[in-house]
Amino acid sequence: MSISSGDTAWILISSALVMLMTPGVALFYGGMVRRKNVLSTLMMSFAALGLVGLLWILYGYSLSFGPDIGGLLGRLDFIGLRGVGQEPSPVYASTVPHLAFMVFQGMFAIITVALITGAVVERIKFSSLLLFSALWLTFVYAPVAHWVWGDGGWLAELGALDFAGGTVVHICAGVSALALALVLGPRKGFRDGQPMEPHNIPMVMLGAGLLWFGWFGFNAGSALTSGGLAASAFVATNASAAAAAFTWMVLDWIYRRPTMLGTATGAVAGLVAITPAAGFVSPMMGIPIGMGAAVVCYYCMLFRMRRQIDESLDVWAVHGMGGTWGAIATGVFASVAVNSAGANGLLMGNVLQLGKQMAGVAAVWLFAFGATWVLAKLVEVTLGVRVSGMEETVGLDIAQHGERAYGGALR
Amino acid sequence: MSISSGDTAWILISSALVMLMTPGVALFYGGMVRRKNVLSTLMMSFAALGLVGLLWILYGYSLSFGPDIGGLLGRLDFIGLRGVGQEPSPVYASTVPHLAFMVFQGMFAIITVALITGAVVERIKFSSLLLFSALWLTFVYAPVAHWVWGDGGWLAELGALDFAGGTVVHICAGVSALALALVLGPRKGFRDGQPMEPHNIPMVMLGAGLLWFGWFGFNAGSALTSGGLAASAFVATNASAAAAAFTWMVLDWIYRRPTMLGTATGAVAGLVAITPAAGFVSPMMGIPIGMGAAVVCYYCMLFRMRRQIDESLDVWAVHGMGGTWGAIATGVFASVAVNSAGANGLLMGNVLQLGKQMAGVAAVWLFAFGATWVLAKLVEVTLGVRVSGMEETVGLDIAQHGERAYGGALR
Amino acid sequence: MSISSGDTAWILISSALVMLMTPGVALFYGGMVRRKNVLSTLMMSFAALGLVGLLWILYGYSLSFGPDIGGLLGRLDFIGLRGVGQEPSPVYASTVPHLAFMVFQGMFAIITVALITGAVVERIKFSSLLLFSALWLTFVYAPVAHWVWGDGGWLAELGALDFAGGTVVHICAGVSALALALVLGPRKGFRDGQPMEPHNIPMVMLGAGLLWFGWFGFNAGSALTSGGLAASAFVATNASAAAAAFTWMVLDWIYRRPTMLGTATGAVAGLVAITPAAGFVSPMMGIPIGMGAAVVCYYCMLFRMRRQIDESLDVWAVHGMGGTWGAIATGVFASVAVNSAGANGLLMGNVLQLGKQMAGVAAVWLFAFGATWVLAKLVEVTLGVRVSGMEETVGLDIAQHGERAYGGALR
Amino acid sequence: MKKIEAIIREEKLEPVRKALEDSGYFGMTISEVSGRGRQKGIPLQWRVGEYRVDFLPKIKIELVVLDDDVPQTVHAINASARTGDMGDGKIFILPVENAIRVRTGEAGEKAI
Amino acid sequence: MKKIEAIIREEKLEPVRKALEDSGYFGMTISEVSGRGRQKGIPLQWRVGEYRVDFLPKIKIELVVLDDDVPQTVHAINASARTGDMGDGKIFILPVENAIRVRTGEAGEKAI
Amino acid sequence: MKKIEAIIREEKLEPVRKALEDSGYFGMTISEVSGRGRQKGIPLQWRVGEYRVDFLPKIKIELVVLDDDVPQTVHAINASARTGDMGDGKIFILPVENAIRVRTGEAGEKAI
Ligand SMILES: Nc1ncnc2c1ncn2[C@@H]1O[C@H](COP(=O)(O)OP(=O)(O)O)[C@@H](O)[C@H]1O
Ligand SMILES: Nc1ncnc2c1ncn2[C@@H]1O[C@H](COP(=O)(O)OP(=O)(O)O)[C@@H](O)[C@H]1O
Ligand SMILES: Nc1ncnc2c1ncn2[C@@H]1O[C@H](COP(=O)(O)OP(=O)(O)O)[C@@H](O)[C@H]1O
Repeated sequence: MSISSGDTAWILISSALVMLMTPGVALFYGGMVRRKNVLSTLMMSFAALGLVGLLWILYGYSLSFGPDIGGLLGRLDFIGLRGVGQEPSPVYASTVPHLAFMVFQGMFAIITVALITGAVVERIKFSSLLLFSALWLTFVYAPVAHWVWGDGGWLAELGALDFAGGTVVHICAGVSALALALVLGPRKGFRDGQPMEPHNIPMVMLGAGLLWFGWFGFNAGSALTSGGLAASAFVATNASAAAAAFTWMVLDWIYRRPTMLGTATGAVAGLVAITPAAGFVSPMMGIPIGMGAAVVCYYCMLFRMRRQIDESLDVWAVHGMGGTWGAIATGVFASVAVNSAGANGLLMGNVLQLGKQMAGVAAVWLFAFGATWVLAKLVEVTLGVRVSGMEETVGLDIAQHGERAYGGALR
Repeated sequence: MSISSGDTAWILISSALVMLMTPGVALFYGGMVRRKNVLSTLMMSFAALGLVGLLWILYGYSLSFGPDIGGLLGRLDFIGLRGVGQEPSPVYASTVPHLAFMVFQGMFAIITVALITGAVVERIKFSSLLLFSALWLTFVYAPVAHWVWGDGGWLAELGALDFAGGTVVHICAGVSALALALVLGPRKGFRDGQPMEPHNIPMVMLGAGLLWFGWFGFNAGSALTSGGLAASAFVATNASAAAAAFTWMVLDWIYRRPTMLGTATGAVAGLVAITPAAGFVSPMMGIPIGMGAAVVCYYCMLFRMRRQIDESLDVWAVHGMGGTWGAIATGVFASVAVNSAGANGLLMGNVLQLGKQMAGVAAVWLFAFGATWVLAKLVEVTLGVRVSGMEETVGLDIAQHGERAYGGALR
Repeated sequence: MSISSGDTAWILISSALVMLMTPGVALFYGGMVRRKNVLSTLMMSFAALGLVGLLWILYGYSLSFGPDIGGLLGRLDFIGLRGVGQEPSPVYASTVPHLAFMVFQGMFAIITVALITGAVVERIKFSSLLLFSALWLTFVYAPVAHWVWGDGGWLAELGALDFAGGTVVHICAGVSALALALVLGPRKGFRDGQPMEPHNIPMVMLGAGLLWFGWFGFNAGSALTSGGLAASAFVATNASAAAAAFTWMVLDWIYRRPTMLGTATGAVAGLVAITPAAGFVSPMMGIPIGMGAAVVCYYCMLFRMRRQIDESLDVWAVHGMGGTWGAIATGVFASVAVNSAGANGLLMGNVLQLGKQMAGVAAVWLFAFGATWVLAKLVEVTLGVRVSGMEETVGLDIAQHGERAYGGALR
Repeated sequence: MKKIEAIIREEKLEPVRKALEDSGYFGMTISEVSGRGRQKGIPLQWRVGEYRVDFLPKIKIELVVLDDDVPQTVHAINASARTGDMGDGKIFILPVENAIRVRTGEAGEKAI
Repeated sequence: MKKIEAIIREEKLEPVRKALEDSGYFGMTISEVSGRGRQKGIPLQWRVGEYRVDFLPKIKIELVVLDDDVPQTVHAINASARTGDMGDGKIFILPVENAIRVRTGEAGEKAI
Repeated sequence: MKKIEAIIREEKLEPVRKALEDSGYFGMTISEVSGRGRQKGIPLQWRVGEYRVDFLPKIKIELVVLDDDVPQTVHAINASARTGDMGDGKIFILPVENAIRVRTGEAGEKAI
């Protein structure tokens, strides 16, 4: 097939939108930490734009999307973008340049790494985080992406559906975040209930706004063409985000007050949950999926806090559990009437699909948790993972980066 | 007709751009209030993304764009997006999926509700605002959108032109903001001249920047195709924004100094005024329209302040009067040479069009003011509209949302 | 040829992306100045959106892209957009409306003017800056744009390659910034080593994020069609930004610590350097170009500081020298296999191209420096260029704009 | 000369300022402080959780007056800052040995 | 009555607060200040350069106590704020002539 | 020991700091305050309107010195902070009963 200028425009702008999500995550997280750690938090996401941006074109794309090796990994044929050119790929996205498909996928890899960092803010050593990120991209993200989206990947073959990354991006990031946080241990003072007040909630809202905006590229862009399916995924995405934001706000209200932080978090939870489903379910199904996401993530967050686990910014609760709910909900609500390349779900009488979805979820949970744990331990015994107690007290901005966020005449 | 991938890409990205305008409005307004009310202000816009996002797909779209009932309202055929699918609508935007047209329109509804909130910051009860928003969307926005844009709407039939929402969005929002502010009454201390200094003007600039950016989707997206007309509307939009920003800056300078806040406000005024005209006038006409907008809005704002009306962030002066000027200017500058689906205006010798524009303006003014007044009174007698004096003093962030924007070790 | 809806969608959204870069620059610069000058800094960029936005459609476009006069300038045929309509231009971008091409180019002119302001923050008189900007657009930008991109421009005829503005935008802005800063002189206290701590580094990161995002429109949009070439330029752009951000971070680390400010600066340097090359080199060449950019700009910045030149925010080091490196690198890495409208570079055995690139660089350096110096002196003897010492001490926000950025109950 | 240091509620700055002005005291210095006392902190929310902020925002007013003016100023502040609820704040009176007006170099009572 | 003004490290606020609370002193006022002393400033980075920030962030604790309580409070602060490195801060003791509780108007010792 | 409290213009911090350093006084604590006095506030703009900000940003310098050093420090501040226009600020001198250096626990004159 030949290149469509409309489809290409859509994939390129979608790639740019997904790129913007990484600064969006930086701000979303950066506003939630204490003033002394904001640059460190921003830096962790921003550095992913550099590091993962490079590794992806060097070998990451090939590991994920290269010719299949036993359903598990891609061959290194595309190393250094060899053979990835201005013509469409023979197997992926047949109406856009192979390079466009490659870079769209690259933006997903970058943000997935950035997402994890929410678990480890305010105490991780920056050098260790970089090392971990490189290892994780190679040994966790790339294989999982291949399983689910690679031509011949075993989960794809099995028929597990993941439209835009519910398993690859969100479960992967959320579960790995949990494992990494467990290895790293809690922040000083966390267990004593020392308040760790977010230092800038408008920054969080700005981050959430950019995420919502960028997510249209993430989900509707995953149609890989510009037409009915992209429009359907777009509407489903917005519906789920709206439903989840609203539901979280109501939950907040039932317990206390409707907060900005909660509403923004709810929006993100809704966007996460619709991700695997966006192009497989009818747009109105965004509403139950979003509402469910808010409820699931809300109580998972509560559970996490009760267990005194310092998975600091709730990557597991929002992305891990939101992604899990979304992947399962895909098995419930999917319909071939929406996307003939998809499948019917439980509501259309196909109980099998739900099983496939669960298999996919289980596989990714186990693999991501286990592999991340091993990698984290590896980094721990080599570089060490935490800054010193004194550095933690002083704040990572000064201790690790030699900067402070808000300079001035006096402070 | 069949779906064009180029047109669809353009409408989808335009929808995303218009979505981003709502966080943009949040920041634009949020920077202008006092520190103790910033989250509350952000929340009012952000909540519209949730609430209106849901109501629109549930029934709002159908009320506005459903099959015509006597020119006044749409029938509920499209309730819950029934019949709104991946194929083009038979009557609207024939080259893009019906879902894309629907969601593009939905983003307009969301931001219109968000715009109004500028009138009521720092004192409205959050629950009442939500109730009001839902009522207003149903009883004011949906009918007016039908009149002007709905197939068979009476203003459309009359031939009143509104390319991208000068009447539907801006006059509606601005006039309703005035009515609501009058019911609500001024902030404590407003009449005593207590200074209510904007707490973060860089945030205002960021908001204005995002609005300008998003407005290209708003106006050029309203061409509903990607081609000459969209390009023409794009250029007219930028010309008007530039002219108005510059003119406002000069006015500021004549009286005192050229301010950032004024220049940003001017840009928004220019964007508002070109909205109804963008695709009906030749691009260079953006200059007089923008210059006129700055002058009109500047003096209306002065008038509003002299009258001691606490329509706090000047939604009426900027959106209401800017929209009014733009709608009238459309009747002056329109030309069928630009858009054959439009009409000629006064300058092309068609005085009648000016009359139609004025009829449209008058109808929307009267209806929006009256209906909003009734709805606001309704909310007042049921939930009440204002927070208590103590809550107002403490600030709405803590009082209504249990949060503070800028937490820290000490404050 | 006729209009392509896909190409048009791509150019329109690219124009919007480039527009967003100007608020992006505002924030990038605004975060780096002291609190008392942030509005003034933002205002300098924002005002360019107004001023240059107007001048461009009035006569700037015509000077740059009007019918050629001796290779040096465009004729005034397009004054007031006469003859610039919804149909494609006969000579530029044959598949998109002439208006779209015009506005895309206009966004470049705006940001180029905004870029220069980084050199003169915290001390320039606002009125003088506006006068200078208008003169500079007319007498420096417009001619250089014609030389390089105008139909018949002498550098275009010579065969010097500049895909998206390495010479026109970045060398021009950077070299002019240096000349202007030399005329203006250093900030009070600069030579005594008074610390001028950036007041808000998260704002810098946000600006850099928006720049990176917008740069996809800048570079990939410069393909002027949506297809393989755009995708290739997109990937090269991201590769260079990633490589430069990462390299700068490492340089920072070697000397001290890896900083957020440095990494953001590195990203911008990489984006600058790939600009002239993006559509002429194979995407992987983004890596050496980006790495080179970080090294070149880093040491140029060091040199600038050692020489005690207060070119305050390093427009010369990053844009001037980054652009120079990129223009030369284009002559090294270019390949007709990527773009048949381009040329082969040194690595493909064509040493001549390197010579052409150097000729282009030298011409623009000399002209921009000389002409800017003259214009700056002209402004100095008429309006004066600096604020008074007292105004500088108080800060330009209050002194020139009558505002303060962060108001509040107390401060 | 005495220095009056009053710690008051943020929202009472305006009335106190006015009361002092009405009594003829114009010059003063204020700053943002955080205080803790009988008034318990406020609970704030953190997504699904809650945390208590111990230190609440207060305004500190510093005002140097002649010895004879102390009762009057204290009264003015006291009356205008009171709500009757916990957290109304404190007024402290400290001795001052000398004052200098920078502009003129005048010292002592003339400097106030 | 005396006023204790302690300038401490930011990160010592928590231990000092606790030490004072354990000794029975709950009410206090704190503020963000910047200080300079034997401790040299910190070097911060500016792109390729470096600059030194002379004034470092400190917390100022203000606490009015009865004369008899002075030794105990000073001891509590001193012990909990110390690291032994330069920059630990200072404690100053100033005389206070009177104190008033705004809420009740009570003056003198009862007001503390 | 005395405590010198100087309220000065923001832009005078640098010269005052230098003047004190030249006279041998290095240690000090500063903070951002807002002041009101003879100097009228500044008018700021609000879109089409104007409002007056009553309280202007000032810097407060706190410096504890030995009794004998008071004249010299006051002189240094006074000379370097003066512009001659309204709003130059004030210097107040308060008695201090004791000072403690947290790092060592030293008290009295040695602690300064
Ligand atoms: N002993 C003290 N020393 C210094 N400041 C104090 C002291 N006690 C209270 N304060 C200040 O006074 C404020 C009000 O005190 P609080 O006990 O809450 O009020 P009330 O006395 O009206 O009940 C506190 O927030 C704190 O700033
Ligand atoms: N003479 C002084 N007057 C007022 N504050 C002082 C004085 N000397 C030091 N300080 C304050 O105490 C802090 C710690 O002083 P420093 O000399 O660094 O500590 P140390 O005495 O432990 O070496 C300073 O940052 C400053 O805020
Ligand atoms: N009585 C006072 N008590 C405390 N601070 C004062 C007093 N009078 C003036 N100040 C402080 O001194 C600053 C300068 O006072 P002002 O009267 O404007 O200066 P000048 O005496 O040079 O005319 C004020 O902004 C305020 O911070």
